[in-house]
Amino acid sequence: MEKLLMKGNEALAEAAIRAGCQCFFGYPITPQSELPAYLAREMPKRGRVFLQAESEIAAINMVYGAAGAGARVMTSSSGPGISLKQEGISYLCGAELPCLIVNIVRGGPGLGDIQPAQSDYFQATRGGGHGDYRTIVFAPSSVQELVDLVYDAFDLADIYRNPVMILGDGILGQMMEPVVFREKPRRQLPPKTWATTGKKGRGQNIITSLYLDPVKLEQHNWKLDKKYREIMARECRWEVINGDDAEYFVVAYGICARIAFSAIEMARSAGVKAGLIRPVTLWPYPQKAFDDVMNRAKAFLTVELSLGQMIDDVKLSVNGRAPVYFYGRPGGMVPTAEDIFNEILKMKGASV
Amino acid sequence: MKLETIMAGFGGQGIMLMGEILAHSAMMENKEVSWIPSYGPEMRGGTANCMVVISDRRIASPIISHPDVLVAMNKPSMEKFSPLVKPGGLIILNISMIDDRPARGDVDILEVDAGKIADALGNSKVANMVVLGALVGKTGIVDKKTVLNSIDCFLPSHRKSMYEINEKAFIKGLELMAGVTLKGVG
Amino acid sequence: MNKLVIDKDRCKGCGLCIEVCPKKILHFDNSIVNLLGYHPVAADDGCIACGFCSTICPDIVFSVYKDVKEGETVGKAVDEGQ
Amino acid sequence: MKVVFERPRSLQLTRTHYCPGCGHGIVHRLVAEIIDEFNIQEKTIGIAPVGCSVLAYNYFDIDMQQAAHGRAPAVATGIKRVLPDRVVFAYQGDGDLASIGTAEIIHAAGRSENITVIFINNAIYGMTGGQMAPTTLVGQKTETTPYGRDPKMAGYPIKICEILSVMDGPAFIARVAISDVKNILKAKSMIKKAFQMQIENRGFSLVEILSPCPTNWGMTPGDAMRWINDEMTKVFPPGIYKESWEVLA
Repeated sequence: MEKLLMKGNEALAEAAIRAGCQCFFGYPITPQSELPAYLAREMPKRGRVFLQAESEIAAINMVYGAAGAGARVMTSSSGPGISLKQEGISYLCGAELPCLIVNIVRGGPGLGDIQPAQSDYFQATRGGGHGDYRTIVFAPSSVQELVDLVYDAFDLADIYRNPVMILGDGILGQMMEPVVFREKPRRQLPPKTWATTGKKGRGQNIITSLYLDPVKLEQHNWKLDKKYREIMARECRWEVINGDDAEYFVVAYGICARIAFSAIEMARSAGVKAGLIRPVTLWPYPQKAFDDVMNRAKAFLTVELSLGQMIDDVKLSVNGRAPVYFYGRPGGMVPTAEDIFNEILKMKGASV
Repeated sequence: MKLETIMAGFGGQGIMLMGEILAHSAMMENKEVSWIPSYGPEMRGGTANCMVVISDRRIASPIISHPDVLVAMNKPSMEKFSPLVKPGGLIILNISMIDDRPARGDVDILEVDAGKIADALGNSKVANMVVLGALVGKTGIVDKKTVLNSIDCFLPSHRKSMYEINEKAFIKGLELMAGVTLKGVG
Repeated sequence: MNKLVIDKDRCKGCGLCIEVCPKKILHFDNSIVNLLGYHPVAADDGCIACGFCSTICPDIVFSVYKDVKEGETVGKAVDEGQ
Repeated sequence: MKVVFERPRSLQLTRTHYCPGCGHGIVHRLVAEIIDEFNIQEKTIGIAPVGCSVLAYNYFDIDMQQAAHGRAPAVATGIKRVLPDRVVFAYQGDGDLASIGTAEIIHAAGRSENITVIFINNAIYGMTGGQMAPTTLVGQKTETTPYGRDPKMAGYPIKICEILSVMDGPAFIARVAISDVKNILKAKSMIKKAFQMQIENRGFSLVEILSPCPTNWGMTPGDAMRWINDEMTKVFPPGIYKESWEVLA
């Protein structure tokens, strides 16, 4: 199979096309610009739709329209743009429409900077807009994983009729790594009998998130809740490194997990039994990864490019069974492997 | 085996391309590779750098704190990155643009008059290929043929006429390694 | 004879039809209260099937049928609309 | 017996929630009649806005999507781009289209998105209880302009047809009133032309409809109709503002 050297943003775009994405609607923002640029070149050539919208708000609502019409559709943006899209994401979740939303996170709050950050964890995993809703969130840490998850993201979106977000960062988007586009066997996906395509040969289809009767709205919310619980039971993904014997675990995702992996190697060389838990889905959060190692885990160190967002989920997962420490760098600053290694030593020192 | 390289210089010196060709060559020889650029406000006009990691194992961090090899194409790059090079590492200097030398006695320093060599070949822009040749010649990290193939891959179709001069520049760099004296502890 | 069918339970008593009826045959039937709580519109004889009432009615209260001979055009309002 | 009027097929039998004398019922009917006349019920997709007509999908018997406030033209764009052979129309009020959704309408028009927009201008926010709209007349009293709209404080009405008609994109821009039988029939012919434009692939079409809101204007339905003719049409003159029959490339 052909191996290509590609930037994360471009590899993601190519994967989306190969996964059958029919249309893209987006608005320019750094650092994800290569993604729409690639799609602008390639989509029309391959008979797909590319449209640069007038705003992130318009873009996500175009996604809503296209998803409601039954198309496989995506958008991409970065922190500030995702904030603007949150209203639309709430509507997509309320109306149960499938789509892929890519968030190549930058430093915040406000306009922040364009450096790699992970400070959108809350707005990705806690809904982010109004109402009780969740989006499935994938956090790849290599270009190959980015590509592989695009196929799954579209499929899970269709299976659960729910938006799926891929949460990346500037490094992942700009980084070049070898990538192979594996043709995966297509999953059996439910037919989109609910799509508004014109009512020929059937009754009227309506796409809406409005339930003025509180009894009906509650029923609708319970239905969504049941779906979210199914997703939590079935779709958690994670990777554990040195899970067999490690006592001190770093918990990190995305690019941070790569740096933490280097720190783990340093710790091992220094005789510390260190391991890594790398959540691949941030929602649903892989609590089982913690349960699996709890009998020998002495402490956990959460490492983030933010000031303590994922740590909430780590603490909920550990649930008081071991101490949880934190190390983070905000605003687009990236820690070195040495920084994390030092934190591992501190964790070991504090929890003997 | 793991080789971590930082390449740095002015925007326009072909720093990114040099890194991409190195990473691509290594990939073609079935090694694990990663390449990341510096980017952001300083992307145009200022210094540009990229980091290339080549390994026979899964690559952990693509971000390099202490490179095995530094390629410095101008003085600010040398000043910024030479203190970070691992003891026993290698610094390749484009002395056409650098009148100073790093204050390191614990690394190999390879001086390449890349700008001058490129000019002699007829295009100052291929200085990057001269340096790449020197790097490959010194480290042997990838095969010469693979690199020539990768150079061909990375030349855009409207620049294919440039292949020959890029090849020549790369070979010149390689040949420099025959009989060169390294300064430093080596 | 022309036929004017009134669906009394759709009427909200806005009275727009009463204002536009050229024959002034429409009025509220104050003797009944419909499903929506209004005195609905009612018609006397003499409808010319012009379609004015059904054109202005926001609630599709009326259905209008004209007794036509071969080749005769329908109501003025309907013709203008086409 | 010849049918002069019966309920159009593309409307449900359902009674609407609109107030007595509200213009929405008339416009729904006109749009449904046109869908029937073009025989496109099975290939038309409508977009309901936020506002009084949010439940329009319960009244039209066609596929519909409900859009976030102001975003109907973006939603319509998404649908039309993936289903270009369907007929797509957005139904929007003045708060939706001319206030929160100004960017979306202008850009849909600028792209000459091949959709039809039915724009209900009743110079007030109906659903939220009678606040000032972007189209409220100078001097008009509303819940949030209790002393009448004062341009010094609240600016001037926004004239959508005039704005859109200077752009290169749109194919058809017209303003009508539904203030009497004659005007309703004229409105129908304009809406029909707008749909025809779309069916013939000529690009963006919009019909602004001056429509009564007796409840929030504090008038009888009859007086509300007269107020459209006497006051609204002075500020918002009816007419065809742009008509271009060039086919989209």
